[in-house]
Amino acid sequence: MPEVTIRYFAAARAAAGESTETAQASSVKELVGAVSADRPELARVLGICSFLLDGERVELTTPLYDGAQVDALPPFAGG
Amino acid sequence: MPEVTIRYFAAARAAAGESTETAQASSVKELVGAVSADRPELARVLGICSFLLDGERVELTTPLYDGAQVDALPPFAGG
Amino acid sequence: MSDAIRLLDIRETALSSDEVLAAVADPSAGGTALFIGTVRNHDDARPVDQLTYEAHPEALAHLRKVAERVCEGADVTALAAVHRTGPLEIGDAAVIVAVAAAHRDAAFVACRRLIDDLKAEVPIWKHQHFTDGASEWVGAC
Amino acid sequence: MSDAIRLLDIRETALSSDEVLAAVADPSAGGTALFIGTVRNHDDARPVDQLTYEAHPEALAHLRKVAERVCEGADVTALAAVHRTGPLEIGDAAVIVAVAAAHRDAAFVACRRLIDDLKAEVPIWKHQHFTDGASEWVGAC
Repeated sequence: MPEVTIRYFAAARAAAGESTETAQASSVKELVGAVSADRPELARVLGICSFLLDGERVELTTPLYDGAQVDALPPFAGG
Repeated sequence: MPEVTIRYFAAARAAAGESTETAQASSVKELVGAVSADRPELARVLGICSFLLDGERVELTTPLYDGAQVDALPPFAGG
Repeated sequence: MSDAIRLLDIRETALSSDEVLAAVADPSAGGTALFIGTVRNHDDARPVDQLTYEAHPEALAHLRKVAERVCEGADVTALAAVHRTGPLEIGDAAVIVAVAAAHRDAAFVACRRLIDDLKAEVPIWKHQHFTDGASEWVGAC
Repeated sequence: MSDAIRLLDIRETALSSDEVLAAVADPSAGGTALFIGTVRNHDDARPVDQLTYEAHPEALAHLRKVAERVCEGADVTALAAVHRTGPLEIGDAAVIVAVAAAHRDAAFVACRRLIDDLKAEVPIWKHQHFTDGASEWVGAC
């Protein structure tokens, strides 16, 4: 099982109470599940996030490799 | 027959060679006809002008009163 | 007159986007759309070196009518429009219009309508001087 | 990279419409459309007194992609986009985008697309602080 890092931004960070976290997960979906366990507010926010892996937009089904860093991006609100 | 004044702007003034002129005319159409006689370039420009009487847009058929002042406005090109 | 209209002017002196933006500044506005018409160095690929604008003496009254109508019905917070007359060089601003509104959609739509209606309805003319010495009244040749 | 792109930046310091307009100035341009997004004093009638923007470390790369796409196919002469991060007060400019083109239609269309796509695709977030002491991340509550 790959050891991966998730980086939280804006509302995701507020819900997680930290900027980054590591977990064992072989897909984005598993990663979200792992970090959301018994953290309902984080689960809620991650549920409306999009995810980046190596600068590219990825889906929940995207597989993860050891050392991967996934960014959790709440809906954008620029401008 | 009312004695009226026509005021030329921009290309109309250039074609008429003067800013203003008086003529005998009982309608805008008659006025245009009077001042265009044997002045083909002025006739051409007045043919693409719109006309103002007392600040309001008028048609060729609009009747004129003694002392009326009609403005000949070539197509606008502001901005 | 709609109090959203903050600045309307037709003048011989240089225009300033700062002046126009300051005129439409409003704490309740979330978006300001501004358009500047500048003197281009060519017209249909024919090099232009100078331009002169002429305005009808009542042009400002016509501009006010255009501005009033843009404010009607549209959720416009603030509006401004200034037009230059007299001789202009390449790159000079001939017209600057701006609209501020709570959201960008209203600001863009009203700003576009303001410049479109200004060009269609305000008696202002453009005398274009080409580098080859010829010149013409735009739209009348 | 399209040479029409003259200025792209995401910064903590105050934005300036003069800087953006100077960046897109071009003798071949006849029209420049500019949009400024400012901090409003209310959000759905709930009074706001302060706003903080946060940008993803790679936000500028995303902005460049948006700008490149706006320049493709459109007859854009020059383009600029700057976004503010950090704490902002009411009336401060959060974003300024501008597009210069030969004619106003292209300038307006591209400018509108630039701000729309920026808002949709550039990872920037807005933390809104209300006068009643509450605060929220816009779009995530």
